[in-house]
Amino acid sequence: MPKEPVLEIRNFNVDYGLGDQAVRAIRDVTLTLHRGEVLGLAGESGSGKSTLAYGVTRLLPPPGVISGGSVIYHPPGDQPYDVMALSPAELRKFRWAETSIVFQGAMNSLNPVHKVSTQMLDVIRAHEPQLSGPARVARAQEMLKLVGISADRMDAYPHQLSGGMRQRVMIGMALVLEPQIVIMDEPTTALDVVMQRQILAQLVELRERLGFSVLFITHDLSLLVEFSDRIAIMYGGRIVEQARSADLYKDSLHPYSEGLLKSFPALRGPRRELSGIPGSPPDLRGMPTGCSFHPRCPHAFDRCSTDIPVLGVPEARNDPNRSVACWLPGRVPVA
Amino acid sequence: ACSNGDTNNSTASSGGTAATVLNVGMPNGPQTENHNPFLGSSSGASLGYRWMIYEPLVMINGIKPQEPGKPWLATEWKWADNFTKLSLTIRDGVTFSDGKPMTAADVAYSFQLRKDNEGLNQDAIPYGTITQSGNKVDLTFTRSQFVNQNKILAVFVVPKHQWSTFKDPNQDTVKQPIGTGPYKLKSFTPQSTTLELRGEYWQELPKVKELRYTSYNDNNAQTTALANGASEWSFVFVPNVKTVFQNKDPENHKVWAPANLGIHGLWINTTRKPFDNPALRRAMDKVINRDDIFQQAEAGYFYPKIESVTGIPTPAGESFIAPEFKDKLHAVDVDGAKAELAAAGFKLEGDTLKDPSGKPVTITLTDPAGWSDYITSLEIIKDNLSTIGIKASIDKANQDAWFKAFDEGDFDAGMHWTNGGATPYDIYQNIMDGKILKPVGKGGVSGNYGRFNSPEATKALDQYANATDDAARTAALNTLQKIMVEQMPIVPTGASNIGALYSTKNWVGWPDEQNQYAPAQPTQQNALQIVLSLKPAGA
Amino acid sequence: MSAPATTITAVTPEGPEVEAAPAKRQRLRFVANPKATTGLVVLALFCLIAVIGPWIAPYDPSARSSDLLQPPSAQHWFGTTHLGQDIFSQVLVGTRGVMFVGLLAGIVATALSVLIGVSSGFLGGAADEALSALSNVFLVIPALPLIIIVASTIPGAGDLMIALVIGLTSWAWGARVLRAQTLSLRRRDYVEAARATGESTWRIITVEILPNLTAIIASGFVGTVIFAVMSEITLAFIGISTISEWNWGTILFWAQSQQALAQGAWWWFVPAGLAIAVLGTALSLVNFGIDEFVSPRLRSSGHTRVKTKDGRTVRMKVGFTPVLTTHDKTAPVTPVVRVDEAKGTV
Amino acid sequence: MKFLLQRIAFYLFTAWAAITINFFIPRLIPGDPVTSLINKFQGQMSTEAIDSLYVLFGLDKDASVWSQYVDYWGQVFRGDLGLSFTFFPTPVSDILGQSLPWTIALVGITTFASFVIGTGLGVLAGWRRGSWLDGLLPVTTFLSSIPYFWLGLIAITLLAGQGSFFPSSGGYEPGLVPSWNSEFIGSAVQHSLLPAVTILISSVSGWILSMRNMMVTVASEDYITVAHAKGLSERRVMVSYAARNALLPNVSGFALSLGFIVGGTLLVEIVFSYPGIGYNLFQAVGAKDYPLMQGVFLVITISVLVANLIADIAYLLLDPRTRKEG
Amino acid sequence: MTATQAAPTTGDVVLEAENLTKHFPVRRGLRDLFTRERKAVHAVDDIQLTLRRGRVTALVGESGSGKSTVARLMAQLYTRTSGDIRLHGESVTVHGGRKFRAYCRQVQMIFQDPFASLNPVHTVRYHLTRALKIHGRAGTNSAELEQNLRDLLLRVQLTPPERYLDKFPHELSGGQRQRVSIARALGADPKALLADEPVSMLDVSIRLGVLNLLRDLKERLDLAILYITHDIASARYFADETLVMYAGRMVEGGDSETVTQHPAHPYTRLLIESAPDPDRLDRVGDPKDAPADEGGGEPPSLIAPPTGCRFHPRCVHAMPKCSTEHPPRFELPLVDSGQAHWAACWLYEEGAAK
Ligand SMILES: Nc1ncnc2c1ncn2[C@@H]1O[C@H](COP(=O)(O)OP(=O)(O)OP(=O)(O)O)[C@@H](O)[C@H]1O
Ligand SMILES: Nc1ncnc2c1ncn2[C@@H]1O[C@H](COP(=O)(O)OP(=O)(O)OP(=O)(O)O)[C@@H](O)[C@H]1O
Ligand SMILES: [Mg+2]
Ligand SMILES: [Mg+2]
Repeated sequence: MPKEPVLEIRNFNVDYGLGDQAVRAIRDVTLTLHRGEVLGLAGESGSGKSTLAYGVTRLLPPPGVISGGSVIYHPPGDQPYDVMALSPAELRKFRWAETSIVFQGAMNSLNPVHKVSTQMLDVIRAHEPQLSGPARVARAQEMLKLVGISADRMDAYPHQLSGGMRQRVMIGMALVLEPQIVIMDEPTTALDVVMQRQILAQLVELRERLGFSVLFITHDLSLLVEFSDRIAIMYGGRIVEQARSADLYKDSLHPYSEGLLKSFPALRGPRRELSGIPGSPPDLRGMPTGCSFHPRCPHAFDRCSTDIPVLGVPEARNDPNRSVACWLPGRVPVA
Repeated sequence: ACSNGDTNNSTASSGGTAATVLNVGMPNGPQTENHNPFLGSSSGASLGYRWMIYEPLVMINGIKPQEPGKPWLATEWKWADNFTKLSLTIRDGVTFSDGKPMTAADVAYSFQLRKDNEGLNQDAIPYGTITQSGNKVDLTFTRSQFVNQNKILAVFVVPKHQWSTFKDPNQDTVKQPIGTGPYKLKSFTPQSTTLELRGEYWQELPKVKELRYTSYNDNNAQTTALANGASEWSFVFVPNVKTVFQNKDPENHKVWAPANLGIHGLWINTTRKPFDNPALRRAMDKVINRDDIFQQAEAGYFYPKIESVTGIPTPAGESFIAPEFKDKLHAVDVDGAKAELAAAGFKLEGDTLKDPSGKPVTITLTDPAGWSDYITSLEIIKDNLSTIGIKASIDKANQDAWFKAFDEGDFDAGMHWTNGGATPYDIYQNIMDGKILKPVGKGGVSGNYGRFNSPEATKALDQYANATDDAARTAALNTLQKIMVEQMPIVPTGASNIGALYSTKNWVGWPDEQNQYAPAQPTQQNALQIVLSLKPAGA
Repeated sequence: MSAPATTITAVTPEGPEVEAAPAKRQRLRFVANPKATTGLVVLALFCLIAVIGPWIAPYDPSARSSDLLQPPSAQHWFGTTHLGQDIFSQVLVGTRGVMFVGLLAGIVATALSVLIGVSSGFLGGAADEALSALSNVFLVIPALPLIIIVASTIPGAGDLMIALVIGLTSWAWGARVLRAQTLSLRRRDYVEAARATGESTWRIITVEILPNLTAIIASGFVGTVIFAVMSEITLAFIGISTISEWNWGTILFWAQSQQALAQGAWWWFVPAGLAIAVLGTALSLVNFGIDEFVSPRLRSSGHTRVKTKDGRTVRMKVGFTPVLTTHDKTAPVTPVVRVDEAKGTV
Repeated sequence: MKFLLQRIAFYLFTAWAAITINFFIPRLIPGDPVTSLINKFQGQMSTEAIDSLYVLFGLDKDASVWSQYVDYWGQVFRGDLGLSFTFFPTPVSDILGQSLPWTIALVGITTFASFVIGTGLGVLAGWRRGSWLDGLLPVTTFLSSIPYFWLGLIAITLLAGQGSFFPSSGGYEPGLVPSWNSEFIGSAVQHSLLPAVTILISSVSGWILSMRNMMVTVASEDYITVAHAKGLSERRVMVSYAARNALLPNVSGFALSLGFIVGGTLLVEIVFSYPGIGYNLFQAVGAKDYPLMQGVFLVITISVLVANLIADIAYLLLDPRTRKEG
Repeated sequence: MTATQAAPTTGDVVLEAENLTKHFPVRRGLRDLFTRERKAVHAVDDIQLTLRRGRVTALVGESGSGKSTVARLMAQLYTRTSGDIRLHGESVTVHGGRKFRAYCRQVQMIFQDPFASLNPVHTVRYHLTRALKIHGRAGTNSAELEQNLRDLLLRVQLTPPERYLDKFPHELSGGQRQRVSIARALGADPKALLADEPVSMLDVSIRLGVLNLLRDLKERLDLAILYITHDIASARYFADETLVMYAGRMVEGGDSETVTQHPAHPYTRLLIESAPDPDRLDRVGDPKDAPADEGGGEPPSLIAPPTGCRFHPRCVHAMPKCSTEHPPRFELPLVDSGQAHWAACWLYEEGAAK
């Protein structure tokens, strides 16, 4: 797969609130999504995964504000531009046509009072007004068929569909304009495993066909390892590690990633020792100094509590595909 | 679509031509179409236009009931056998508004109707026989009708050919009223009724071509209409009538409120101690300021002040007042009251009056909350009574509770009215008649709420009603006056009025102090007389 | 009338995050809410006047004087009536009746609505059907006409009676809201958990459920008080109730029956009306406070305008997150690795 | 379907209860219509006349309450509401037929207008929080805390003076006969302006507020964020997604609050001398005219019920979730 | 009345359910009044369950399969439609009052959602004090009560206890709340603990702490624990025995390791295939990866459940018999651990796994 970036998030900062009461939910995040890849974003609850997803599309609810950074979008065969600098009208055009989002609860993402078809056609009408009515319907039907929903369910209301079907409708809707990027924020956590696998399988298949990139957010690391090409781990509003999924699974560098991996009981293979991560997630208002993970870190030493580690390619594994933010020996970035 | 009520009549008179429409108003709320003249609930009665359609046998001047009436549909009438027989001669050449002539048969039928239907016989006249021959109608009564004579003569006539077709005259709304009066119905709406002039009439046709009766929802709306000229004639209580009405057009806005023979006053429960003591009641009378009540509670016109100590309103009852009281006018006399009380064994200690047994005298004055003029009167009375050390409190009762309390004699004192009639008999009968006396706690009385027990008064009332000659009547009435002055079963404050507020802007010829040819109230029978006398202003 | 409108919002189910929202700090926050504080202060003032009004009134409100129908002056701050009574004193003295009826009716209606609403919601089954049918009937039957009819039938109805009539006829809305809320609370895990711990039904209702309904009950109470005050004043104004004591409605009744406005005596009419409006507004403000307290989303956060570093102002709005940095579409790409200065020490 | 059947059962029950209450209330009233008439004709009615009235009104008969109740139901089904005492012997149904159109025209239209305006403003205020519309809220709250009648009377004094465009009372020009011509309708509209504005001012705030609150609640729903994410135009998101959903609770609120509005009407009609049904009730109460009182109360209750039914149906149409099959 | 018991040892049956069935009547519309039959949600049908002292029994199954209903039935929060619940061998049916309390003392339940199962208006102290008081374990004076409260918090590893006693639930993190819930359940000193998805609402890193705590309690207090979850991997990790439910019925059961490593019933296989597994070599989406047992489709309606085996409409191995006859339990040959293993599937009729 060619390593062509489609979305570059640079030094991204998000605050909730203003001035002194501001909560800094995303701190200086830099992340690149390549064309056609599935990038997994993991981290425990409150680490800022959703905030990042909303922030990139500028959909944060008040009092969220983007306090810094840029998000460079590379349209295929065109000049890249910064999403943060778009005017509302430009942004509206950008949305869904280039980046679509699938949220966690499909029931809440679909307006309960409108038919599925209405909500689907709404998008097409907003972005491709030149398309005729029947053509729109045809497009919508085709898309729903792709996600495994028969055309006769077009006129159903969300409540008449099961959870899995709704989620599929949302995925179908996300793909209806064939965007470059699909952001998925815990799209399957509300479903049971059987349904989850069905939907993910479908998604992978569609990606092959349509070639979009996916930013996949979940806290289920075992799912990510299986499903994504690369994984970024978030902790306390920062990216602490980034690597190909296999690398991360087998050889995680950050103690937090390690802890996360040791929190999941494995279904197969030998019964592993599960140690989990001691302590509790940090409070965003009172972040520890230095590395925000240091109070919970089994390997913490002096420097961890004073200096903030920088995300970079670790010395020990000089692999441009991975980076980590840790002061442990061998993990500090190459100069 | 921008017609404006205020300029209504001026459009009629704007071109220099005289007015043709008279706007009458009453504050009685939306009406339903009901022209049955017998029913007080009808729109005809409520607005008064029934008298423009149905005419009486004799027109009695309500403010001068002792004057002989004016022949109207009857040209002559004669009482006989101590007012148990009446023979009437009916006018010829009168036609109903449908063109049919009015005959003695219609008159007899009108009496028969009342005799047969208790509901229509509002004055409970004990009709005997009713016979008709030619243009004569003869009636007999089972009792002397001296006191009811005016009521019988004022009976209005309905057409037999229409009324005999009604299934139940009690409940018919008479959608097409037919009468002998100069007007006929033009249109009806819940807000207003319009009458137009008939082509022919047995008298000279009036100048008012059209009568427009408007029913306003309440006193406020009526007052506003009067003030801005939309209403030219009405009967309504207007507080501070000078500012609110008269000053709006001092030239033309007039109030004339003559008294009739019915009064309002403070009824006192004569069974409750110490108010069973006439001396105390007399003392109360001496301090109650009738003038304040007239000016402040009755806006200076509504219930004219009663001057005479006998409680008989003047000038309506002037001629009935006994010689000994002729010039005795009521005046506030606190010292006199104190002297009277002292003589009767009451003691004024500081500002508390103690009765002969040493108990402080207190009194609860009660009237329904909504009756603002009565309540205002009570406020004044409360204040007045404090000058002789009586501590009064005011209880603003619920209307029903108040009715019940009065009915059963369960009250200390309160403002209430008396019946009215052609002579002061009705007033006194209502106050003192022992025949309708019931013990405290028993209801169903229709008078004597104060439970005034005086065999002497009862006897005098009986004598008056059944006397065969005027001398006996005068004597009986004088006795009653004396009892009234000495015993004071009620403290009179004001007389009922049958007056009106009217405007002389478009129409002149209204009755007033100088020309008291009729009571001015638009819902009285005499209203027809007034309309007949009106002339366009400036003509 | 504002009673129904403000309570509608209370019906909307709140997400669990609201339920779990801070309780202790919230209590303080309620008082910190400027609307609620204003409302409470004004309300307290009226309560104070209700208590001490008769003592501080300069005149006996019923006493006549020779100053008939005087406009406001130094002697008579609000002028006088046609009998020379001091209107200022009447307003002061009349406050007690208004507050008494309002509060008592509020208490009666609230007690009834809690009793009926909570038991109907908690018991379920036939009892629920019957009770909610009852409250639905009371809800559909228009309250004010009913109150007018009932009040006019009771002989010698004093303040107490009027308060009871209003209270007995206006509980239905609260009962309905409470029932809905109880129904949702009944299914909450902590109620089930309390049952599984072995708590008695009675204790579950009073200790586990009722405290969670406080805000709704309070808001219902405030709504009923508004309604009761309005009804009481209306009854007095149209002359139906037999108030032997002064209240604002009685003042207006007198003003109206003496056609104060036609006489130009605005001072007779205006103060009592304004007093009602101010009291009503104060109560509504308290209710807003409660609404916002229950549903934090309603709190209008003070700053909706954001100043960016370069001095632009951006509005915070749903759907378009403001960006505080300036942007140049052709700005060079910043280096990926960069040491973040003191940011970690926030 | 089931929902509808349940509602219908509820309506039948409520109608029964209301009609029954309606039957009993007047019978518990201590006073009687005759004494009230005496009051009306203070001092001008003789004792004898009073007795004749009792006979006239049929109050001298005695019947058991149960047989009266049965008779009453018979009457209700025949649409016969009896004869009014105040306007004896006009049937109550005639009186109501005459005043109902006025009330419906004034209150119905104004209430609806108030609902529409209030909801519209509420939508905007809720959508653009922190804009000048938020400043409107305290003002409207204050206005709605003013008693109807007081506001009305002040309006009359200030605006309906002599020579003003606004008439101070009545439903139309006295002298005009109700008919469908431009003159009459113009006059009716002119007369209804002031009362309508009064009602609007005092009732609009409730709608603004509840709609605003609903909007605020709805605006934070996920599907709104999704609608934004879809790149729909702001207007479309506001109207079709936010307002459409926020409206639902308000629809049922609208029906239920009708009862309050009808109460308020009574005052407006009293103050503006408007010939509507509320004023009838006021008259009936004053005169202990219980057939009329019953009639008015019945009409009010039934119309509130009908409005509720309509709102239920509207809700059914607006919210597909209640349209569950089965 | 109670049978005298010898000193209980690990493995003693504490709580048992036999043929436990729960049907929730569906609210009937007017139209249904005319039909004879009553509709019902067949939430739980014919369940056998045994909780033993010192052992954890896991109950897994997809959402809506009736797991919580089983727990609530066992806690006597629902009345059962039929079947029997035996506590220490004695059949118990209680609805409320004193007897219910006595039952509660022995059987306690932990709810799924730690955010919802503590009343937001009461402090930790209140919750625990009530639990102690109701079951008469509060001690005679306040000092004793205080000591008991401390003990309780210490037992769930909330140290130091003083720091937590006077906090409101919202001031605690999810794991701390769940610990308080567990402490409350322990307040009754129960013999059996019914944990209804005690960790599914918790964050990954906190989950483990709570599960370890439960295991620790099991060992120290010899509790019989019913662990309900839909995360089959955690059942493997935590439970001694695992039961699999599908659409209100038990379909497979046995030793956790056996059930997870050698699933027998097609549904269990589907479940295990579907669970995310980082060790899987091939990635999702590869055609060969599609779970062999994927029948597609959705869970069945419980109002009119499929006849015969409830899984048959989705089952790739379905035989004609499956749609007509309900499969009984078939004992399976022991694999490696030597533990009992059964499945309710006609595939095993002959007693041999295919
Ligand atoms: N409106 C807000 N005001 C203040 N802080 C907020 C707000 N919204 C979110 N936060 C904080 O921002 C942080 C990041 O939240 P976010 O929702 O992005 O986390 P997440 O990683 O998506 O968690 P989860 O896995 O639970 O979805 C959290 O600590 C949260 O408390
Ligand atoms: N009180 C009830 N009334 C009617 N049906 C119910 C009730 N409680 C549960 N059910 C139904 O019974 C079935 C089983 O529900 P249950 O809650 O036991 O499932 P579960 O396995 O615990 O699911 P989850 O994993 O989502 O918690 C579901 O179909 C549910 O809809
Ligand atoms: Mg998230
Ligand atoms: Mg469950």
